[in-house]
This record gives sequence, structure tokens and C-alpha cells, in this order.
Amino acid sequence: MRWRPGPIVCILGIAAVLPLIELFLPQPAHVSEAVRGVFLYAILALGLNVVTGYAGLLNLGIAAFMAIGAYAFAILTCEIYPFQIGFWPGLLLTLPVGALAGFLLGAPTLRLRGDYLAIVTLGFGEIVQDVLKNLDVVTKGTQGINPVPAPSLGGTMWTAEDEYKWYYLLLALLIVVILAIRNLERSRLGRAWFSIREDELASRSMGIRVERIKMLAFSAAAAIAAFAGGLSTSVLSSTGEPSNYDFQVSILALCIVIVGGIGSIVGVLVGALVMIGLNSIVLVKATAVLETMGIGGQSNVLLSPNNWKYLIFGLALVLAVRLKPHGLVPPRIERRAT
Amino acid sequence: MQDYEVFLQQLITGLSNGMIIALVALGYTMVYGIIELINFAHGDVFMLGAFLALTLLGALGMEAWPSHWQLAGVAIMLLASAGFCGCLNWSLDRVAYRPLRRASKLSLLVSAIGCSFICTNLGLFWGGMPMEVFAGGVAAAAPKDFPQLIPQFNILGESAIRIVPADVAVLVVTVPLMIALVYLVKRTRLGRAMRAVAQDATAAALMGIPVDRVIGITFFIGGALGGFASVVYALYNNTIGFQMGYRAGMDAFTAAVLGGIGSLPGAVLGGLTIGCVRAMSDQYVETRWTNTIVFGILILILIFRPSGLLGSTRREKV
Amino acid sequence: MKKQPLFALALVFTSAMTAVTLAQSTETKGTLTIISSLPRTGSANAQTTTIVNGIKLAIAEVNGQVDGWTIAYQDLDDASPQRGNWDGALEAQNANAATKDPSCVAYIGTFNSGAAKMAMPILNRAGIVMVSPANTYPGLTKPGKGEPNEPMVYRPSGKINYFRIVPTDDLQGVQAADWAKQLGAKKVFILHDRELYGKGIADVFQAHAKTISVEVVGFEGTDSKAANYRSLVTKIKAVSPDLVYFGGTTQTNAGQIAKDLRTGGYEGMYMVPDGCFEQAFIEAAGDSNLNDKTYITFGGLPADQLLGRGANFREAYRAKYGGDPEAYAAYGYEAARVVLQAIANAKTMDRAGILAAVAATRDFDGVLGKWSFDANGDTSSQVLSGQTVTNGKFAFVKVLGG
Amino acid sequence: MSALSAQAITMRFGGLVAVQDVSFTVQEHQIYAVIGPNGAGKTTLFNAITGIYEPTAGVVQFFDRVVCLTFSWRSAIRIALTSLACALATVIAVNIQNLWQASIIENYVYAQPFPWSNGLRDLFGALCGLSFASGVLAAILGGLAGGGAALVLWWRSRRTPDLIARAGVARTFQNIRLFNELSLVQNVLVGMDHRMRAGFWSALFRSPRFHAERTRFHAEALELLSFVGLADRSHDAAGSLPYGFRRRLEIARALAGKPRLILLDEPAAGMNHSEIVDLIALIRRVRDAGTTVVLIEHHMRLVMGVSDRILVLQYGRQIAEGTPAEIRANPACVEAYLGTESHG
Repeated sequence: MRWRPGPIVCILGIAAVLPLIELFLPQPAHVSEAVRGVFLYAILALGLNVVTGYAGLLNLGIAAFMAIGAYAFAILTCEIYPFQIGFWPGLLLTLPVGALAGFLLGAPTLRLRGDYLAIVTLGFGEIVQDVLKNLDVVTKGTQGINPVPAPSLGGTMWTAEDEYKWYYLLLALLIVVILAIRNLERSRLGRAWFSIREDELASRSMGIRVERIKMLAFSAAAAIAAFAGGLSTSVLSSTGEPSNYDFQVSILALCIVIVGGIGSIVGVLVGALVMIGLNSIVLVKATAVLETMGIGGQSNVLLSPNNWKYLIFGLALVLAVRLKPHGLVPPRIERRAT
Repeated sequence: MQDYEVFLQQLITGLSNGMIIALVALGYTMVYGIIELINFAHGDVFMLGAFLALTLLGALGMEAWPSHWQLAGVAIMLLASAGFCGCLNWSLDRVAYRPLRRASKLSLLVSAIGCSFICTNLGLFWGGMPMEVFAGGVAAAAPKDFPQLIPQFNILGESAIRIVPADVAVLVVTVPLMIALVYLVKRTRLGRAMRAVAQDATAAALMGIPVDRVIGITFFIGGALGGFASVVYALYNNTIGFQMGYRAGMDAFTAAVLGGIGSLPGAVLGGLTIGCVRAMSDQYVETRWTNTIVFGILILILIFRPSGLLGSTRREKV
Repeated sequence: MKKQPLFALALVFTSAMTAVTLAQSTETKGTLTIISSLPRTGSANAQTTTIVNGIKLAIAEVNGQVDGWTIAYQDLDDASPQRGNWDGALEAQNANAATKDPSCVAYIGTFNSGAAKMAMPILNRAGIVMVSPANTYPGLTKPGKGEPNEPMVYRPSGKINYFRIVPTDDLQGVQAADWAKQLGAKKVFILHDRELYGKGIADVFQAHAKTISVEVVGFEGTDSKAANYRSLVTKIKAVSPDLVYFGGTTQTNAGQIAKDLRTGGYEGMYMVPDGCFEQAFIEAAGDSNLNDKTYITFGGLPADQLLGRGANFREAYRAKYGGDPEAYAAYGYEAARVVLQAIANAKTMDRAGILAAVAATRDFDGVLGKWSFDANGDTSSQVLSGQTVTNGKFAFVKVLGG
Repeated sequence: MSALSAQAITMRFGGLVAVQDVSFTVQEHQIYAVIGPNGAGKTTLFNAITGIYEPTAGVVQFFDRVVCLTFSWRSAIRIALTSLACALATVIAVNIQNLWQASIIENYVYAQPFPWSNGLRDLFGALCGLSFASGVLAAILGGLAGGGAALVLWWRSRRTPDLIARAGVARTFQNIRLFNELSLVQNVLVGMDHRMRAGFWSALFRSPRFHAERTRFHAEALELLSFVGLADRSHDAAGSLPYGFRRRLEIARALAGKPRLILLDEPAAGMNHSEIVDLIALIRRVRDAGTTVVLIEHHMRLVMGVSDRILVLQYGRQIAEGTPAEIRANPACVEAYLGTESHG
């Protein structure tokens, strides 16, 4: 078959040249920094997509795994702890740590039906929050752990100012994650995930070891989320506080997956762009414009644009699923290669 | 206080809190039972109900009423909030959920999340707008005092154990509601229709049951329960805020699951269990671990009873 | 196809913003921008609104002009709607936006100390002065108070660019404990909201209470989202303390705790830090639950105790926004005035000049008293005031420390 | 050797007895039919055999073997280890603050190298110095919870459909259960899944083994699709197939696992005459390829034409068993079923 650039390649290609375009635009129009957030959330949502989109298990606690990754990464690398294993080993270690956490939660609970599992994951999210806050001897509680080292490769360092370096690093890692997920998706494992999502009992009757397959989805998602957590920690050079990884983050990731197109990598990318873009590009810039035009900043609730953000975000969600119930880019099912 | 008095006191607190959770959870579980939607907006509808009650209270100047009139005031608030929340929940179904009935469950879930955000924002506006006390909306986000209409003296007089009229009020409102609800679902034609739709919407439609109407009515009833609960909550806690829907919704969801989703007695049992576990954990462990303990117990129970405490192990039709 | 409206929208915004930027640059000597970064969405909105009011008031007082330079002000939000709280990514984004805006010379923020940790290194490298109206975590400025690598880790350039006008937790917690002892408390029960601010101040309170032989009968972290604290109150009552100290803010339910203490039949004293020094606290708690038995510490003198400058501020604030200025309004106002004064005193009108001028602030006559910045960038003011609540209003009791 | 032997199967749901005391044996290479009026318990019997339900009483053997995890010393050790791990994890979780303080915080001086041996020594010391409640009690509670959970989970997974499928028993469903969003090939490949060996890592890194296996099974799947006559639609979504094709796809999917025994639940339902003729030929071909066939069917011509033996159920009870000729001659069967049912 002749090779044609697919939608994923197109999106990533546009992303790759975006900073170059920006060179010709005035500063207020720069968005590449916010796009870094899109990349991070895209990685997180790709992880969630594995468990919720492919295997059909509703996970409301993906942020907990992100938190585990973030804190594991920070504890292993930060200079106030004795380990200090460095950026790359730390980032790689978030994968097994996340997978282990996923395994520990999944092993006893993956037999639960649909929404029972959802509440377990939600509860796990709350537990992780509490644990991170309360074990302050280990995790520094709400202080957060900082500074977390920035990556360096062959002598080049990434500092907070090198925004384009960061941009391309995140883009590269996003591509790695996409490739890994695509390899899994187009394999025996991916097929088994889909079959469980479609009809768990039938796939069980075909000899699929449902528990094991679900566990792989769950752990893989947890590992990717932990990876995203470690990465975001490094970008911000601090873990922030535990509530930076609360239920709302899980919900945002879920919205990205579903609004984008559940079970579709392109969908997740588009979803992340739309959701995070709405949040940290459109809303932020719009508020700024309104402020400079003298609108807003009033003490009355109704007149301050900030107070409309919830409403706009909520309306966007309702309208998105109303107009596109299968997501902005639903997965193409038929010709998926084996 | 003696040790046993502390224990009894915590039990009373736990049961009172648990009853409120149970009331919210009933609305949750009804909606879940009929269309299998985790209604994220339920907690926020509940929150708006509390704001309506506060508005009524302020507009009618109930604080200044003589005490027996205030009881009538409470009744007015209960009915108004119930009606309001019912209608709101019904409209959410009409506008945001019904068009998605054929779409996947997850799209529905996102729609519910969106509604939850919208309601939260309305609560923020509401918290600021109509009442002078909030400085023209400057402090809209701050928690709001809900005046004490129910006195807080100790019914037991000088005893170390305190039972305040608010505890009694919780019982007086919630228990009849639960009985009425069980009657409605088990004994009336409407209840039968609801159960039929919950079991198999297509079959129910073929039997001539107006499915959409039944679902709408279920949303109304679920919302109304949330409305009742919101007034009870406000009277009991005397504070409301635009973000209180989150915890209320989460507790209700947990209670519904713990009891077995779709089971009315299960929701009540789940709510009471959570209330008591919270109180006991606050007393005998540490407050900061309470959430962990609640969810830890939930996970443990689900491992051993995968369908909740009273949930039926519904067999899949093969 | 679906994305076209989005692009169109983005285009409109872009052009609008460019237009605005261009329009602004046609001024006398040029424009200096002050950027504030505070959580404007979600639960902290009430407090940050008053901070922004304070900042705007300060700028309005000089008619937006200092020495012929136009002072522009940008109110950035570091909270996102889906978080409802500060968001590290947005804070970093705001800080980077400030560094990239050539006209930006000062950054007022942050509200949360956790957010400051992310913004500080970025602004430090860019040499932009940062004045915080609300951060109280000691480690941000004071060596030896936080982690071993603090505060140097926030100063990658080696220079100090971060200043704060609020007393840190280690000061307020100590003063609060001393005051508690003076009020006659022998047994205290300490609560905190498990946030950086509340936990930090409660930790200091506990440590100091032990050294001045006040018995600490309990130390608990609360759940700030709980519906009520009745079971906790039962636990507190069982050990019958004289005073309950809550390290927390109005938004982490200080009001609800006050309420539940009273309905639970607790008769003793209740003390809270400056995070609760706002009318919203009284409104949330219900004044009958607070009257005469509630004590609030505040890092500075309340507006009505100040003569001259402070009294003017109070009148001006009342005239502009209606209602008395609260703790955070004063902090915001003070922060903005420090910056404005530095601009007036600056030798060179660039970031370095203004930074040097802020650092050189000495004997500043502000609404919080007369104070200077010390070598760490902290306020030299050791003055805290103690308040109580009578008839639903804050009432000044005494000056603490000094 | 018998392919399937059911002894005294009883299936009870609450008060309702769906299947009572049914026993039969299917010899290898037979085509065996289960017939009976609607609601006679045929599908329930199938579900009990294939592990979807746990029979209330009775034993099912495939190829003279009970397919079930037995409580061996291995599972015992597994449960014991889980329990031990949970006990240890609980102790660590409860005391993590102290342990961390003792081993790490006390020993680590900022920007100095960490004395690992001291850290380990202090960690061990702190572990030994734990109080009864935070040490022994926590270990016991954690161990009990972990062991109990492991035991319960093991109990629930003793006899699952996937275990039975892996033992070489495939089935189809009365109300067709295809994976509608997957293509035909993929549906078949799911059926082959348990024959594949390339795992997670070879999929992730696209190892040569992965490619080899993919090519091999893909070809086999296409072959199987042409065996049931669906080769030309192999890349369509299963959900888009017309009804008759769906049945065939389900059979292909069941055959994909190379089962030694296949259970077909009403394979001819909704088929027209010529399709049934094809189906009969297909079933024969399956049997001739070496697979034993058990089928539930209402369609009498098919049953009588193709079966070697027939089992007749009524109200959950077994009323007759024998060759088609015997059944035809049995008055009880004619009364119960044949008499009332029109011959197709």
C-alpha cells in the first residue's frame, strides 16, 4: 500500500512547525507554551484511553497514578532526598512504579462490574490524595517537592526558559507514547481489549483471560499516567501540592478522551487540543483581552470574565457530546490492521 | 465525657450525617437504576436547592418570624427546594441527557459532568447576586451562613450526650420521605413503570410505557429528593457554598455503590454506614485519615461483595 | 472542518490583542506593566478579588502614571475552572508570559506559596521583581526554616527578586501561641486544614506552645470539604481544651468549624490566623457563633487602627468599592504601593532598576505600619495585631509582639 | 474417550430450578443434539457446561477430565504469599513515617553522599522496634485481609469460561454475541487468541516473532472465513453483517480456537431453507475435521438429519436420550415436543 500521511502524522507535523510559525507573530499570540500543557494532557489522556477507550473500563482515578508518578519521580531525583538518580532513570522508573500501583489496585478489583470499578478508582484517587498529604515526612505534604531536575542530553540542559527545547522534548516523548500505544493497539493485546469492551462474556468464552487482559490495560494506563506525572513535575520543576492531581484532573482527562473520540489516538490528540486549548489558551487570552479593553475585573461576580469559566467549560462539554456523541474524531473501526 | 458517652454521641452524629447522605444517595441511585448514568450533576442540583432555600429565607425574612411560624417556613423551603430541584433535574434530563439516550454511556457521563460545571457556576452567581449580605457579589465564592431556624439546645437537658433539635429534624424529614419513596416504587403504577423501564427500556416501550416520560419523572423525583436533602443539609450544617455539591455527590455515589447500585434500602444502608464510619474514624483514628478509611472499607467490602451490601447479583442474560 | 470556528476565534483574539498592545504603546514615556497572578477562579476568588481591588486602588491613586510612565496592570489567573484552584502549569505560564512581555517590570503574586515555588525561579532568571501579598511559607525566603536547599533553589541567578509584605508563618504562629497563653489558655487543641499555609502555621503554633508550656491536647488535620465537623467537635470536647486553634482560611471552612464548635456545646476560645481576617469569615460562621470568644491574628495593624496613610486607604477603599477593606485588600494595596514607589525611585526604568529600588525599600510608610525589606526580602515588620469579633464586626484588641 | 460427560447437573436460581439432574455423555466425533420446548433449560445447561454458571450440583467432564482449578499446593502457596505480602505492606504502610524518618531523614545530610549501610541498619532497627499494635497487629490484620481476598478471588476464578475454552471447548450463543465494532477477521482472530504466544513485549517492540505470528494467523483467519463463505467481507465490521452471515461468523470464531468440542446454540435460528442446507454441510465438515459437535436446535429436519444422538429436555428434566430413530419412536418426546411443534 502506498504510504499517505495519516491524521496523526498531520497533527504532529503541524505541532512540529508551530514554534517556527510563532517566530513571525507578536508575543501575545504565542501559544506554544500552552501547547506544552496540551502535550502533557495528551499523554495522560492516551493512558486513560487505553483503559477506558480500548478496554472499556471506566477509570475515574487516573490522576492518582499521575500523582504517584510525579511523587515517585520527585523523590527519586530531588536533591533533598538521598536517591538522586537523575532525570532519565527517574522518568523511566515512573513506568514500573505506575504499573505496580495499577497492579495493586487492579488485582483485587478488576472483577467488579462497570460502575463499581469506577467508584473504586475514584476512591483510590481520594486515598492517594490523603496519603500524599498526610505522610508529610516522606512526601513533604502540601509543600511539594522541588526542585526536580530538568533533563539533560549529551551536554544540553533544559531550563525553564528554554521553552522551545521543552516543547520539542515533550513532542518527542508524546510521539514515543503514541508509537507504543499504537503497537499495543494493533496487536493481539489490543484486539483482546476491544473484544472485552464489546462483549466481555463472549470474549471470555473465546478463551480470552479477561482478568489478565484487563490488568494489562489497567497497568499500562497507570504506567503512562505516571510517566505523564513525572514529566509534568519536571516541566514545572516541582510536584506542586497533592491536590494538583485531584479528581478534577481525572475528569478533565476523561473529558478529553470522550470528547475527542473514545478509543482513537487522533481523537485524544484533538480532544486534548480542544479541551486544554479552551482552558489555557482561549479562556486565558479572552480574559486578558477583555481585561485590557476595560471589561471585567469588576468586583461584581457577573461582570468578571473569570467567573464565567466554569459555565463556558461546562457548556462546551455538553455541546460537544450533543453535537458529536461519538467524539470529534471517532475511531475508524473496519480497516484497523491486525 | 465517659467513653461510652463519646461513642453514643459519635453514633448519633454519624447517623444524622448518614441520613442526609442517604437522602442524596436515594436520588442518585434512582437515576442510576433507570438509565445507568452516574449523574455527576446531582450534587450540584442539590447545592442549588440549598441556595434557593437561602434566597427564600432571606426574601421572606423568615429569621424574624416567630418560632412556630418558622416551622411553616421550613416546610415552605422544603417544598420549594424539592420542586425546584425536581424541575431542574428534569430539565437537565430533557436538555442534556435525553438527546443522548442512544449514544454511549460515556457520552452521557460527559454531558452530566458538563451540567455539573454549569450548575456550579450558577451557584457561584447565585451566591452573589440576590442577597445584599454578600457585598454586591464580591464574596460570592465564600461559604454562606444559613441562619439557624432550628434551635441548637440539648434535648436531653444537662446530659453529656447532646441531641439537638436539628438531629431530630433530620429524622423527621428523611424517614417519611424514604417510606413514601419505597411505597411509590413498590406499590404504585408509576413505580411499576419505573422498574419496568429500569429492567428493559425497549421491552417497556413495546408494552406501551412512555419510557421518556417515566425517565423524566424519575429525574424529577431524584432531584426532589436532592432538594429535600439540601434543605435538611442547610438546616443541619448552617453553611452552604457553591462547591458543596462535590462532596455531597461523592458521598452519595459512594453510599449508593456501597449499598448496591439501584437498591433503595441499599442506598440508605450505605449512607448510614458512611456517616457512622466517618464519625468513628474522626473519633478513634484521625480526621485526616477519614476519607482513606471510608474508601478503604468500600474497596474491601466490594472485594468480598462485588455488588454492594444489598445489591442483587444480577445475572447477565446469555 | 470542525476546527475552523476555533481558528477564526483565535485569529480574532490575536488581532484584538495586537491592536490593544499597539494602542497602548502610544503613550508619553512608555508603559510599564504590573502583572498579578492570583487564583481568580474557584474557591479563593473572594480573597483574590479584594487583593485585586487593593492593587487597582493603589494604581488609581497615582492616576496610572508615575513620572510620566503609564502604569498598565494585568490581572492574570493562575487557576483553571476544572481545577477550581491554583494550577502549576498556569502559574508557570503566567510567569513566562511576564518574562516575555518586555514592558513587564513587576509581578504581584502569588496567593499560594506552592504556586510561588514555580514562578520564583522563572522570574528570578528574568530579573523581574516579585512581590507577594499572601505567601507565608517561611522557606521561600528564610534559610534554615524550610528544606535545606531553600531558599537558594528559588534564586538560580543568585540575586534576590522575591519580596513579601506579609509576616511568615513562623512569626504569626509564635505570636498566636503567645497570645493564647496570655488569654489564659492552658490546654489547646490545634487543627489545621492540611494546606501549606494552615499546616505550616499550626506546626509553628504547636512547637511554640510546647516551649511556653501550654499543653497541646490534640493536633489534627481536617478535611476542608467536609459537610460538618460535629464528630471532630465531640472528640475535642472529650479532652476539654481552653482554646481551639485552627490553622486555615475561610475557604477551608474556618467558619463551619466555629459553628460546629458552638452547636456541639464547646464553650472555650477559638483562634484563627489572618487567612480568616475578612468579613466573609464572619458571614460564613454566623456572628453569634464568634462573638467575644474568637480571636484572629493579622500581620499588621487593621485599617481602623492606622492613622494617616491607613485611614486614607480605608476611606478610599470604602468610596470605591463600598465596604471596609479586609486583610487581603490591605496586602494587595500594600504590595502595589511598594512597586509603585519603587518605580518612582528607580534609577533606571528597567527591570533591574526597579528590582533594586524595591530591594532598597526602607521605612516604608504603609497601611501595615512602617517597615523595610530585610536581606531575605521579608518585611521587617514584626507587628501583628490581635482581633476579636464583637457584634458581628472585627474589633482590635492589641498589638502582638512589636 | 468421551468428549463431554455431564453427570447429574442441577442448576437452581433462587427458588427456580432451571435444570434438574441431567446426565448425558457425548462420544468423540459425534454430532449430538439437545432439543426441547422453549424454556426447557437447554441454554442454561450449555451455560453450566461452559462455565458461565456454576452448576448447583453435578460434575462436567471434558475428555474424561474435570476442567477446574484444584486447590493444589501451588495455589495454597500463592495465597499464602499474597497474605504475607499484604501483611508486610500493611506494616510498612502504617509505619512508613517512622521508618522513613529513622532510615533516611536521620542519615541524610543535604548535599552529602548518603550512608547506605547506616540507612539499612536503621531501617532494620526501626522495624524491630515497632510496637505491638503497629507491628504485629497490623501484620495480622493486613495478612488476614490479603489472604481472605486472595482466597475469595481464587474461589471465584476456579471454573471460568476462559479456562474451559482453553481446554478446547468453544461455543456460539443463542442471541449472537459478535464483537460488532471489530472487523470479521478480527473477530476470528479473537477466537484464535489463546493459540498465540507473542505477548506484551513482543507486541510493544514488534519483535520478529510478532510479525511471523501475525502473518500466520492472519492467513489462517482468512482461510477460516472462506471456509464459512465470508471471505469477501473480511474487513467489514461485524455489526454490519446480515443476520445469516452473523451466525456463520460466530461459528467461524468458535472454530478459530481449534476446539475439540464445539457447542452450537440454535445455529439455524432465522435461517432459510438453502442456508440450512449449507449449515448442515458445514456442521458435517466440522465434524469430519475432527471436532465433536453439540447443538441446541429447534429445527427438526436439521436435528434428525445430522445428529448421531439426541437429548430431550422438558421443564429442566431429561425425558429421553437416544438416536434420532429412538427419539422419533418415543411417545413421551412426541407428546412433549414433536407433537406440538410443526416440522420445518
